[in-house]
Amino acid sequence: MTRGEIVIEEQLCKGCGLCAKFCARGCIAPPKDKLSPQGYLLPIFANPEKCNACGVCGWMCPDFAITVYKYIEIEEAAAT
Amino acid sequence: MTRGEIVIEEQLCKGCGLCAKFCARGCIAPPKDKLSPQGYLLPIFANPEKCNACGVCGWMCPDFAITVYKYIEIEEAAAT
Amino acid sequence: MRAEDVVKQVVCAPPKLKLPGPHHHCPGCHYGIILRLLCEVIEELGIEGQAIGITGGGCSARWVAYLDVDMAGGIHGPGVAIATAIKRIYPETIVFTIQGDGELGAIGLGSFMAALLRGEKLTTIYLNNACYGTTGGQMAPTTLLGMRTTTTPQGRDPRTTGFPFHGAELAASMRGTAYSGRVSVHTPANRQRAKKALRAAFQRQIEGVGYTLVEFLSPCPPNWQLSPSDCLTFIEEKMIAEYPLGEFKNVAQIDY
Amino acid sequence: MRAEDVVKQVVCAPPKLKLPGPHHHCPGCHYGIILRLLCEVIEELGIEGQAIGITGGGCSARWVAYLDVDMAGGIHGPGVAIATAIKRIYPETIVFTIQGDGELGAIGLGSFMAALLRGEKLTTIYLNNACYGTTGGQMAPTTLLGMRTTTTPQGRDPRTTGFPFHGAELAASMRGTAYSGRVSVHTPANRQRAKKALRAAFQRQIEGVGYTLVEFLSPCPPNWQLSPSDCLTFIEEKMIAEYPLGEFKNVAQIDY
Amino acid sequence: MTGEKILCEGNEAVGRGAIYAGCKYFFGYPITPQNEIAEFMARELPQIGGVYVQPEGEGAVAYMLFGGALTGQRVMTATSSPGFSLMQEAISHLAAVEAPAVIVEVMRLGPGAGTGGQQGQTDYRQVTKGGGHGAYRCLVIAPYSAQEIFDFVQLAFYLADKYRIVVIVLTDFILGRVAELIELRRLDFEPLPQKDWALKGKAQKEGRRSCHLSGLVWGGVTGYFSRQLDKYQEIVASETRYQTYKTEGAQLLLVAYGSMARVARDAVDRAQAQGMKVGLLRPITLWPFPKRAIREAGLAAGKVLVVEDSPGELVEDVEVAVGGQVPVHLLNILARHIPGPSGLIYPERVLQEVKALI
Amino acid sequence: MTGEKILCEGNEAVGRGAIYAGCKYFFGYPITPQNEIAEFMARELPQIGGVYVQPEGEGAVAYMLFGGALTGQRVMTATSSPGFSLMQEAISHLAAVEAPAVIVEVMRLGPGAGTGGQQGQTDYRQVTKGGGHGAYRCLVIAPYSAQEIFDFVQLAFYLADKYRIVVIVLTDFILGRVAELIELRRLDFEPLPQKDWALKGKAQKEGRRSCHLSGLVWGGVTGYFSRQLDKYQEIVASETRYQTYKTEGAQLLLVAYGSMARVARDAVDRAQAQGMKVGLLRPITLWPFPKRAIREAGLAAGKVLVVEDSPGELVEDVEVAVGGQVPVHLLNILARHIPGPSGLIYPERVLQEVKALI
Amino acid sequence: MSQFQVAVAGVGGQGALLFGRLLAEAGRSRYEHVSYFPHYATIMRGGQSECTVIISHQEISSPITFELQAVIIMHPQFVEQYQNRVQPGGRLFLDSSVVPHKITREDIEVFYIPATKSAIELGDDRVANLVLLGAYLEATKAVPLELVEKALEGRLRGGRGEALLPLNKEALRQGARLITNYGGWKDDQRRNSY
Amino acid sequence: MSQFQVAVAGVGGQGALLFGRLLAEAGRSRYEHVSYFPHYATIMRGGQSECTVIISHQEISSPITFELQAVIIMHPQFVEQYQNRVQPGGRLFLDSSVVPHKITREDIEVFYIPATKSAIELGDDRVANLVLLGAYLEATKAVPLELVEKALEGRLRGGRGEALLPLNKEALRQGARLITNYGGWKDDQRRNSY
Ligand SMILES: Cc1ncc(C[n+]2csc(CCOP(=O)(O)OP(=O)(O)O)c2C)c(N)n1
Ligand SMILES: Cc1ncc(C[n+]2csc(CCOP(=O)(O)OP(=O)(O)O)c2C)c(N)n1
Ligand code: SF4
Ligand code: SF4
Ligand code: SF4
Ligand code: SF4
Ligand code: SF4
Ligand code: SF4
Ligand SMILES: [Mg+2]
Ligand SMILES: [Mg+2]
Repeated sequence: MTRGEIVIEEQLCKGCGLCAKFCARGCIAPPKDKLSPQGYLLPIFANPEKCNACGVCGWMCPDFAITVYKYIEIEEAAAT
Repeated sequence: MTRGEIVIEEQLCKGCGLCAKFCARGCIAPPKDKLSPQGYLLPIFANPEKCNACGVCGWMCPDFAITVYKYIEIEEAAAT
Repeated sequence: MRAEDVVKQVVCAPPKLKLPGPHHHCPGCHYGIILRLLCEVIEELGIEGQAIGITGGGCSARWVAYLDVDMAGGIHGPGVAIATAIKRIYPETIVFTIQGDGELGAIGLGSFMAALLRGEKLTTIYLNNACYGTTGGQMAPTTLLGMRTTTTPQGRDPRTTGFPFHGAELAASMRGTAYSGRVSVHTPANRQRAKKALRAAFQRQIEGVGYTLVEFLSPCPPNWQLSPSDCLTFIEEKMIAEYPLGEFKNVAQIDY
Repeated sequence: MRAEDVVKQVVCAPPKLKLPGPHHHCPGCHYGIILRLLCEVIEELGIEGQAIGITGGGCSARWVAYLDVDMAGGIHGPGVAIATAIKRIYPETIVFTIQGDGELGAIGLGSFMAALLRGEKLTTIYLNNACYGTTGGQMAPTTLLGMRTTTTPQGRDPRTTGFPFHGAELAASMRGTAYSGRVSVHTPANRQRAKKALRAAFQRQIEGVGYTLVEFLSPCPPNWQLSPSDCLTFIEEKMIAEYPLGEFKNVAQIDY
Repeated sequence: MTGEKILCEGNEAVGRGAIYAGCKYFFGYPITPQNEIAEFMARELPQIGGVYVQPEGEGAVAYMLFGGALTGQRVMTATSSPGFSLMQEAISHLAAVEAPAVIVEVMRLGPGAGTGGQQGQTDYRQVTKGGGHGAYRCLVIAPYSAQEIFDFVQLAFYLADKYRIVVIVLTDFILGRVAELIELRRLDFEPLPQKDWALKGKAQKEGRRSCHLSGLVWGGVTGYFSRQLDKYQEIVASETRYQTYKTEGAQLLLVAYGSMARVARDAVDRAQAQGMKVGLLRPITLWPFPKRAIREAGLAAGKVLVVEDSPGELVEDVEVAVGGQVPVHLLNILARHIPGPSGLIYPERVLQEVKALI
Repeated sequence: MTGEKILCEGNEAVGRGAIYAGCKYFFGYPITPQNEIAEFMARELPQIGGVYVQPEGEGAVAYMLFGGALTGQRVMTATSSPGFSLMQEAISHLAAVEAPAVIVEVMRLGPGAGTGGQQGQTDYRQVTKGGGHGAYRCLVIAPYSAQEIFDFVQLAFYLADKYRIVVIVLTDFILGRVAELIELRRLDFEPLPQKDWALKGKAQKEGRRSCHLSGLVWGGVTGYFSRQLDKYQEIVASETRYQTYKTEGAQLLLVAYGSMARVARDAVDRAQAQGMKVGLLRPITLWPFPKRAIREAGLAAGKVLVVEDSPGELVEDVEVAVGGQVPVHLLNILARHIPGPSGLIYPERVLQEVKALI
Repeated sequence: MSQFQVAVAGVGGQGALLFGRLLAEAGRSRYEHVSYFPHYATIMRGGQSECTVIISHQEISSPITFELQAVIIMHPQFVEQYQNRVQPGGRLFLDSSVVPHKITREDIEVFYIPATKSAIELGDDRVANLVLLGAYLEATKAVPLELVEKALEGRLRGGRGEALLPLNKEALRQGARLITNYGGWKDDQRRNSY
Repeated sequence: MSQFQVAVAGVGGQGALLFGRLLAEAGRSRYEHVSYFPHYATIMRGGQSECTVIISHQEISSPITFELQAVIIMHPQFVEQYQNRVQPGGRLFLDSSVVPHKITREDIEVFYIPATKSAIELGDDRVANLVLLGAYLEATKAVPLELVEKALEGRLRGGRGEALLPLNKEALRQGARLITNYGGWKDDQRRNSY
């Protein structure tokens, strides 16, 4: 079940691949052939369904390119 | 018995008194009222008879002002 | 779970103190991760209004444009001297320097040692990438023995260039130092430890104890001529072997 | 014993390598005693033809005119850098620096540390008189805590000026160092130990082992405002308490 | 406002002037012949809540000045020739971020260690033309008495803040040591704008951030340089200072600054007493240089004699000023009467030259 | 002697020239845009029994140069603007003991960190006039092609030894980076006297001792300075170098040095192609400055245009040279075409100015 | 022609400088005078990186010049400033995989080369510069492509890059082919690119 | 007189500078203008130490001048150079305990003052400078001796030197007495001296 989502800001990403390397759940495919507007190869959020929104990829991205969202059911959200 | 002798080069002595301080046999009187050509007060080789030519005053003189001589009887000298 | 029942909560986003826009670091350089830690720690400690940062001449020079606090820099070497003046004039501010290993271990070594001797109440973020990154990867005092650089084309030989410089241990050995530790951000777990260390260092400055320093190991992919991923292995296997991680000093009071 | 039966044998006279004429040191300054040791050791080791000495800017600057070997100097701070170049160009020479504590512990601190890191094969004669002698006794990095100087009129306070600099211990802590010790010449016995230390240091340079340093405690009567004799007590009681005498390192080989 | 008169040596007058100008932060390192300045500050500043820091050398001193200047507080250092050379990189950085600061340079003689702290005026070119890299300018003021030192240090702080520039107060061994009676008085200047660029933490500035990069990366190259050129032009127009002494009808114009202007003035007195028509023009600012005034006075006199305790540096600027229109003679360091620690140029020697020329 | 031709960038030509001159000892520290020099030396010197040492900063580099120079061996360093500023004290000490050494300054732009290693000619005043304390002089040579860099580095070593002086070879970002074909050739110079003053241990000198105190304490103040003045006079008389290009009949004289002389030369070509009578005088030595040649050529042309990549420093010397006799115009750094890392002055812009003036 | 001038502009890592250096090295066997001016700041990683190459039978007065016969643009940030540097009648080459722009100047010849795309297809995006160089050579005939291959060999032989030689040569040839079969600017090409 | 100028020359430690400073301080209550120029090098311990004092009713153009009304020589090394600095008709004072010379100039007045000897007799050789100052004041009447005593008090009061005040004052008065009873150069005086 999809628990979260990441958004990669393509303008910022430099294709280092660290996000892919550090996602323990294998959600992110390393940069391969998609080019960013800056000319870098982009990683791809390939397996969103595995993401548990742990935040690691975002914290480890050296370029502040990733925002991680956690999906919270409305009742849950209201409770917190 | 006089065993040695020191000569203080008055041009070099600055009257610090270290020679007097470090002569364990009290041969040297600290600088008091004799002026050197440079205007320093000079120590005095006051008790030559006590000197055993140990060399300490010379080694400790910061101004290279002291030469220490040891008296050696001629036979002795010939032997060495 | 239907889409409309779900709220998206932001778990991780650019920190508040990071000014918008890209930075100029190379792909896979950890300086960006360290910059992030710095933003987070300043924010969490609530010292944004008191913080003043001084950068050096290395690749972190331009952090003046990335971090939303008072900043100055771009000078190779004398960061701690500049910082000292500021802290002495405004003792209530929190003053930190960001300095490379070429800087802290070479041209700024005298200033660094002198500040350590004086026990200045500063925080130094010391970036050890085993080379002069900015200028193209020349040998730094931290270059590992045997490592090839543009000025040690045969590999660094201790007989002619001496031994690696251990900044954190040196700082820890000084009486006026309140905190000194070496960290790395090359894995998520290390990143968390690094953040703790950075926070502890700033905390000691806030308490007014003494000099504080955190040494960060960091890769330099273009100059190491390794991919970002191979850099992680290099840090793990080679850098840490020479530069062990850990907290070398953390005291609540200097014995005057 | 009649006069004519007696020969006068010279037990102690100015050493051969001391150039004739007076020197400019103050009455009771031990620099003259140390200069004498240096002459004696160079002579005894038979290295007069290979020796090259570099003086700093302090009161020992003019030893260039007192010591009968190749010499240069008069520059405040970079003695080890100058010496390094000479030794690297002529590895077969024996190169030594003579540097004050204001010099080695302050303006020359960076060069000193860097030479230690590189393990340059030099001998440093480091003169610690706890002040800037030449310029009138200002606080040096070595000034004792509480000591009054012209720039610490209330006595040195570690909270604003930090802690005394321990050169010999620092040198001993570095991998490239072959010899490091601290001595004093304030008594005849200490003088003999000092000479031994100095000889050992030069010996290690001759063997090509690594950096060698001998720190000499020395008084500065006019700036300490004590008589030559009171200076001896001050060294014995105060200086040695902060700066213990001893041999801190002496190795036949550096582990490369 | 008239104040107490005290017998005060030039170096002490530096410290007193600085404190009168509101400077509470001084960074110093021992070097003869300015030690008395640092020692005075080390003694006085802690008593008024100020700070004296003595770092590991003059390079570090200058960087402390850099950091201090950026806090917006009035900061100063003093040094002498070799120490001043070590500050050149930092001064260039100060120029790059346009930080205001005052440096007192008490010249000593010659290159290298020179005479180890004796009289000389051999830093003229370094101070007025060059020093560090980057084609920047420092404003240079050359007082010639203890009173002027006291006053001009205050002026220096004002000008530094007004133009966001480094101001150098240039004295020498003689001026630093000579004790004279000075009146302790606070000079009044025009009000200055707030230093809204100062580093003090955002909390002190309603959350506004200050940022200074010593570089032209973002500000733009031409923007930076045209701003500097404008500033320099304004300084040349508004801040060029000099003094004339008995130049009315002079047939020989002496040009000298600082201590040598005192010596030259004495020679003028003696010459006039002997009926010779001789005057003195004394540049007070060395940059901006009173080029036009010298040209006019030089042409009027028809003959110029430069007196400087140097092989000849000021003389180059004087030659440029008169543009080859009248002969420029030089009485330089070779005119020293040598016995004494390193010799001095005395009024008698200047008078002798005057007689030879008139 | 003609040698192999290689494609060689200016920075590499420095290293090659030095090795051809017999320099085996180099002290270096990284700084853009001269890194290639240090890297070349670090690679090459160990192979010829030489030594590359990289100490803790440029100050230390310069002191190593000082120590190295005193050994009597040929020694060199290279740096760029901020690093050069850090060397000023040491250069002054070199001057004090009259030690010969070669320093290559690859200028970068502006004060402080400037543009972090980009094009600029903003160290003219520092290099030619000031720098360190003590009124000393350095000989300054400004090549304008890779071949000249290679040749002039050899010349620099010769002149340094001949006059016991520091020789600065001044290039910049453009000249350091531009690769051109150079002929590898060893230049022949007059034989030089033995360096009997060198430090190498008494055993190497039949027991003779050498002694160098950076100070005027014993040598005597006037003795030192009159010796320097004589030396400088001889250098001015014998070593002033410049080149003229198409100045015959020119109605406008361009004056520029180094990289800007290349740009100006291109503009001259274009202008001549369009029938305009424009020539170029290029100072090769910046000190001694070809004052008379510029005066003569300038007066002949009636109009001068200085092209320099600086707010305006060379222009001051040119103004002095022509002494107000003809108008001196300036095309300065504000004429840069700005897009690009920090902008450049292109031949087209110079041509435009030429057209406006002619 | 007696002289070729070309400027190449990219960001750090794209290989603009290698393009120029190879051209200069190849040029020296056919021309008496060569100048190569790489303009980049080591201090600015990922920053602008450009070079100017002149190969000529006459002496080269200035190694820099504003207007050139040919300009190569490898990154969108340079389009604005570099398109003006082409002489009327000159040529402009763009890496259309990363540069989306359509040039409106009518007085020059523009080549939209999908260099990065070709490079990725060849197996490594980093040879886009060689694709462009191949194209430039084919279009201008400044020097024979073989001379550039020789220069490449000189650089790579014996080093760790030796294995890359075939790929590099293929990139050059692919560039030349793109000119041979050149069909002008295609809208879809651009949209593919990122 | 409207102006007094005096130079004092000794070696470090002899107190030449204190002589000058005290005179300048005392002078300021009687004269509108005072200048005191100590010339010594901290770098040269035991080196030359001289000062020039001018006290004047007119503005002082130069604080240094070659010829002076009075010169005090405290050490033999200065005899050569300093005797020439006395104006014709001026006065030269020597510490004859350490300076053995007999001055041959006829156009000046010379005082041979056994200052160091007197000082040793008073109990401390270091007050020789004050003996000379007392002599100078008595001979020239530049300022009353009492003003110098006041200046001395100002310096020593409260410090560790306070106990030395009586000795210092006695030295001044002894100097003055030596002038009052001055009998000219005596050969035996010199031979006693060292
Ligand atoms: C005085 C001076 N010397 C040299 C330089 C050139 N320079 C700029 S940054 C730098 C060092 C970079 O190394 P480091 O401090 O390790 O930082 P990094 O780039 O590796 O982060 C150097 C040598 C300079 N700017 N100023
Ligand atoms: C660059 C520079 N700064 C300052 C000085 C002034 N100076 C000369 S020697 C010296 C220091 C003396 O102290 P130290 O090294 O301890 O030697 P000491 O005189 O005590 O033997 C100083 C500060 C100088 N000559 N050069
Ligand atoms: S870690 Fe960041 S910069 Fe690196 S590939 Fe992932 S998103 Fe891009
Ligand atoms: S948030 Fe965690 S699980 Fe999701 S992609 Fe990032 S690292 Fe993987
Ligand atoms: S030689 Fe020895 S015993 Fe004789 S005086 Fe000297 S210290 Fe005393
Ligand atoms: S130790 Fe030497 S200088 Fe000191 S008093 Fe004795 S002889 Fe004189
Ligand atoms: S050069 Fe090295 S340190 Fe600098 S940004 Fe690139 S990877 Fe980071
Ligand atoms: S000042 Fe001090 S160190 Fe210098 S000579 Fe005098 S006593 Fe010795
Ligand atoms: Mg680094
Ligand atoms: Mg000392």
